[in-house]
Amino acid sequence: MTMLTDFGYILLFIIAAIVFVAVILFLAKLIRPNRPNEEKLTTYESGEEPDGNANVRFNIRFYVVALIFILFDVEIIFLFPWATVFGNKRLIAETDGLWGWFSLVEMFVFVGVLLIGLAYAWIKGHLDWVRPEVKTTEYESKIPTSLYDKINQKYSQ
Amino acid sequence: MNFWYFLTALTLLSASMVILSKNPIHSVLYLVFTFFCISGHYVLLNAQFLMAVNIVVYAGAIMVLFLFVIMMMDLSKNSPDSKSTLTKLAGAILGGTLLVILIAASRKVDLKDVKPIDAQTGMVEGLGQILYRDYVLPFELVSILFFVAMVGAVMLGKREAGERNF
Amino acid sequence: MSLITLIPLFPLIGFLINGIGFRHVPKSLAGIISSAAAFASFACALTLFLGFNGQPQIVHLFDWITVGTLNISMSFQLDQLSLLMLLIITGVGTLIHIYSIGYMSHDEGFGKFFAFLNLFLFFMLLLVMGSNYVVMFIGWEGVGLCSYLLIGFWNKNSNYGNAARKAFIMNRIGDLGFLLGIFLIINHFGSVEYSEVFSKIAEGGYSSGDKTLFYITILLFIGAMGKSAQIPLYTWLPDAMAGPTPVSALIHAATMVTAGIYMIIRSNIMYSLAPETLDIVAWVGLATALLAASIGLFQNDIKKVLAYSTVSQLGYMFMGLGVMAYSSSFFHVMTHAFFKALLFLGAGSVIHAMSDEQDIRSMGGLRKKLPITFITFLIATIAISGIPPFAGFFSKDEILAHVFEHNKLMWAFGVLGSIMTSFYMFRLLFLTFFGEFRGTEKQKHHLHESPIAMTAPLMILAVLSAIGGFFNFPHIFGGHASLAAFMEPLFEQSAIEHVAVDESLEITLMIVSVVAALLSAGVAYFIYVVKKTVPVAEGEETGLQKVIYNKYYIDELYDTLFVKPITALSNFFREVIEFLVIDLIVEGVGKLVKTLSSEVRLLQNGTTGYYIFAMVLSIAAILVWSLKSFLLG
Amino acid sequence: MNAIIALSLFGISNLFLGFLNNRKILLPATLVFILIALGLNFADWNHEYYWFNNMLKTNNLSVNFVTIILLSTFLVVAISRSFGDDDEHSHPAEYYAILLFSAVGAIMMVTFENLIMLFVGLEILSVSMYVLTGSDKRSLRSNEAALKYFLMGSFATGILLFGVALVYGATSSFDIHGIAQGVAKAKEQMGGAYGPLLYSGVILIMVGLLFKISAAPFHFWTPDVYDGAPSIFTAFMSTVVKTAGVAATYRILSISFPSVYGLWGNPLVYIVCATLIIGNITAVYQQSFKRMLAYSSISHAGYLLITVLAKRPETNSSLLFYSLAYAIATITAFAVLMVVSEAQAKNGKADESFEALNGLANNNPLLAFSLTISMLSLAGIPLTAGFFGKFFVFSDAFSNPSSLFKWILVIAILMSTVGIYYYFKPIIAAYMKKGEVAKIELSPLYKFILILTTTLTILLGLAPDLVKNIF
Repeated sequence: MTMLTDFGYILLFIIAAIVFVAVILFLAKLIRPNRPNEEKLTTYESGEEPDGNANVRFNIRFYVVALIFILFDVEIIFLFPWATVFGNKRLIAETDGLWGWFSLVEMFVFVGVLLIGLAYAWIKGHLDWVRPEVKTTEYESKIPTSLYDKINQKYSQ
Repeated sequence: MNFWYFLTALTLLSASMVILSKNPIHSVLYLVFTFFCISGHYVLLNAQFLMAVNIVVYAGAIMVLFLFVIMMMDLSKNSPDSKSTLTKLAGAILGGTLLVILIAASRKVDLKDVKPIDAQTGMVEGLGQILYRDYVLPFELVSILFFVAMVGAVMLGKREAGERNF
Repeated sequence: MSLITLIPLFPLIGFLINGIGFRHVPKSLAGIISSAAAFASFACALTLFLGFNGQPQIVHLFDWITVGTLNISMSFQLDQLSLLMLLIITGVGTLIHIYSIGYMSHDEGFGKFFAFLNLFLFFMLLLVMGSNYVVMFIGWEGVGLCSYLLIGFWNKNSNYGNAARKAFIMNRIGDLGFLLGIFLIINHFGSVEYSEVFSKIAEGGYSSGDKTLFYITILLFIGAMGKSAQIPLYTWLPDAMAGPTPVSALIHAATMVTAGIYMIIRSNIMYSLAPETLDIVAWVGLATALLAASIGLFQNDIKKVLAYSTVSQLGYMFMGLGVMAYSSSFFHVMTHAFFKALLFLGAGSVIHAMSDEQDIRSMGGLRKKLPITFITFLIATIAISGIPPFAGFFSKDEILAHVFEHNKLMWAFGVLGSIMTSFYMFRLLFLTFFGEFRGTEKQKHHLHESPIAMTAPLMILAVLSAIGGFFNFPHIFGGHASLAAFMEPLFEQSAIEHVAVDESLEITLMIVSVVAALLSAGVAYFIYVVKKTVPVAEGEETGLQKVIYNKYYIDELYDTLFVKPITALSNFFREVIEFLVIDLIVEGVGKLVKTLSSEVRLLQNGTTGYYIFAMVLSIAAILVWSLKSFLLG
Repeated sequence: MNAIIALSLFGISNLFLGFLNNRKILLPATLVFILIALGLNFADWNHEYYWFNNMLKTNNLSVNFVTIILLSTFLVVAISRSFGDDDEHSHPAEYYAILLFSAVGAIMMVTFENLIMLFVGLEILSVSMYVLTGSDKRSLRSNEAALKYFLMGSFATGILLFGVALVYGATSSFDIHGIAQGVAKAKEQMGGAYGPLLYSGVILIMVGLLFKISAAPFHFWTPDVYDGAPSIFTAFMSTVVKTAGVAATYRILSISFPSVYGLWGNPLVYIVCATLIIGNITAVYQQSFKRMLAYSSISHAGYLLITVLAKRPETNSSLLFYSLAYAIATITAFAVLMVVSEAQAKNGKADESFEALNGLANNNPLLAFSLTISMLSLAGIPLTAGFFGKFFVFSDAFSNPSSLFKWILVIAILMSTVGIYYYFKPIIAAYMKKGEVAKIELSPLYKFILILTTTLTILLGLAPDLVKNIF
């Protein structure tokens, strides 16, 4: 290995980044005082008391959206090499300009099919986020609601 | 060459950790790491585009899916390991045997007349030319494959009346 | 369209009308349509027979299958053998159709029954008319299917369904051999047409004992074993008696079961060149004849007796084939078709009169109530027992004479078998028609002679059983052996050594067997008419004492010396040989498959991990095996 | 080739037809689409075209296979009855669209010239099948089947892909003729430099494809998946997927790897025997008609592979004839199974056991008769199409000079005898067992299909040369 390739530099960057982070964290550990208590060790949830396990079951709709995302992710990856050859002068010259049209149509068909798929999912309503229905409580409070409005008015000023 | 050994060792190590770690989320993280290592191999093979794809699609998007799947399972109920030690052992021995067979067979491969690759092999442009000129048809039909996958996924993933809603 | 093609067409049309229009065709019409179809075929066959000039005729319908150089055509061959078979099938078939109109009149599946009968006729005609082995095989399978459908016709009883399935599967085991035989023929001769195959053999200079011919013939014989109920594939036939009686008469006595004999006669050129096979055929035939006859000795179900008798008679025919007495065997096929059909139809008439009772212990004294049935049954019994001048005498003695010139020991056994035949047939006759009526009062009240539709066929068959022997009246009595002469061209290419039998010897042999048959008929008369013995129900020892209460000491002596050992032997054959040996081999295979199945099934345990484990294991094994040169080197 | 494009477009349009909220038009529309594709397919008849830089090749063989695939798809769609009328839980537009897409995949698998096409086709077909297997979301069995199928299927695909990669590495070609040259060259040099890679690649490709046609010992998924999937899709899987899989296996083995016959032929002999034995023997014990059909489909894969293995000039036509006969009979059987099991449903669950068929003939003569003919055909009884299918296959095996084939043949014939036993169970149940099946009302189309398939089965059994000459 006589000289570094382009990727060698990237590797060096990666290594440097890792080393830097490690060093900083290590330094922080040396300097900071270490007095843990229970409050400090709980998960931070915007000031709420953490309740139950964080590993709750996700809704499958997350998965569906992620899946659609992947499909378009892959589609975009196909676009990238296409972009490099779409305007290839040599190929265009060789084919009397047909190459450009050919590759353009080609990609339009590809993207088109996937767009139709997206349209399908959209019309079908798979992209809408169905909110859980808000349950209105049946409880009839003896305090008239106007009182609350008054309080709200009072403090909103 | 030395770097290759290092990378390979790292890949194998993280890959085994995927299987060995008890926590599925750790497994996924090890898998991400494995993908990075494999991307490193792509770089060594002069396939930069594949490296990028591997990181974007596999280490990025597909791992997200993996995580979602894991999160969809109820992890709070820690189900005891259903496989007995014997089963695990048998599986390991069998997998090892297959590995040994393939390695033993590949030993005989004669690599002396392998053509050295030139700097342009594996570049995006070459890939583009092959993909969009020679392999048009499979390329277009892959869109049908994606389409089926999408339709299937949304159809199966759609919540139906009577199903539980979280 | 020639007459030849019309013959199978009529039953097919009959089947289509009755089958498609089932429940829409009125009952009265359904029977007439089928019978008319059968009769029309008979008329065609008869016309062809009368105008036959001795030259085989091949009618090519269309090219059926072309595989490479092999061309299998759908074509019919009309020669001496197929003509005779046609006459028997359509003739006896017509009679049985007519009989069924009366017999089945109360059945709700009337139309279906006739549709099946016509379908059977169609396939049977295909079997005998085809000009190549594949068409024969189609008919062969088709009759098996119809037999299956008809055995299980009364489907309310699940035992009947099992009997049907047993019959079908045993036949399929035979068919396996047949099919392999056909493949071997294709492989070896490149054709399945009889004419081409046989001329190739005749020209090919095959020597006697050729290996290929041995394999072909033995495989074809396995097919014949299944269809014609020979050891070890015979047990389905007695069970097949579950079907309606006309079916037993048509399929399991007169026609289908003789298909194996037809096939061997058809292939006589090959068999004549394979002496080892012929020996096997002869000995299997003899063993079957003896085993079935001995089991028949003490059966109490009227149809079971006839079934075992059929198996036994088929054994005789095979024995005849085994000694290359082809035309004699065929003669026996013909006479057997007459008298066995008659016996079954007679039995059907009795069962009809007895309100579906089949146990001869509850019968007796029926001769006054059913005079026509009795007389015709008597004629048939005499015929089957081989007492002159009725049909069975001539055909059986011809076979026995040929057997004698081949092997004396075999002949002795053959005569033993014919003694037993005579005994059980007369026993059946006496128990059914003589003595006092032993059934219930209700049955007694119901006793009546059968309608004309049923008795007319009986009478016609009785005449045929009586005079059938004269179709081939032997030379020694001044006859012309016209059947044998007619069939002569069939065996031209076949290398049969004719050993002229000394006339006086032949007459001696005849006298021996006739005397033996008469003697055993006499013994039967003595036991069942004079002594009025009635077989006891199984396990009723006290019943036995009651029955023999007033008998002399000599009776008991006779009982211990003679009846008991034979009963024991008969039971031994039935229970030990049939149920242990035969069932162990034949049905054991079936059980083995079932057991295996229940074990193999457990491989499918539903665990994905296990499935993948098995897959990887197989991949590893295949890789090791395929790459062994690289792995070891 | 044009059929591929047309079907893709039709599949997409089907999805959007679904937005009309009119279930009635979907079924006829899909049928028309398939017929159009069938017409386009015939345009390639008697020509030999290469499409898109040797990606696909159409010739008479491929047109015939495509015809069988489209015919089977047509029949399956025709007996689908618009998937009931439960708008909430069934999605006919999606099902029909996916069926059309999977037909695209199947067509790719029988016309491919390039391994990439094989792979994409296989994936389209497999993904569609995973989805359809799990389409009955409320049934736990269906979900389990889909997951199992998916796990094992992706495993098999991985193996196939590994094999393709190894073969590419050794021959530097994805083109099946290019590979053939590379393989032949390697064979001359006793394996050459890349022998081990090449040979493992050949084996792995074969294994990957054998999985799809459920040959033992790669058949384990079949009973569970066929049993769990909704019957209509099981019918599709056991006909279209099997035909496409066998055609693809045959194509690659006979075009790319003929010079290393010994390499794949030797293991295939044992695979064929194992498939025949396991398929037939296990079927004997089954109590469920549907599961029995699953095992029966395993055993038929064995028969089909015999002729692939025999490698005769007649193999093309035998394979086509057998596939056609098998597909028609299987679809008939499923058509009967579906309506009867629904009519006999207990507690809302369809009864797929043999008992459900008891006494079928009393009130439903057409169903019972069609069932009988299809069972006879599957069992290989003469005068049905199945007999000649077996006959051609067996005679191919017989005409192969290797004595090994005599043994395969003996096993095959023995096993077809075992087959009689279980194929007769439904017939016995329908005609001879006591039981009551209420008269089942069938739509005219359903009746027409039953009559059509039954007639075809008999017609092909009477005059096999009708189609045999075309093939």
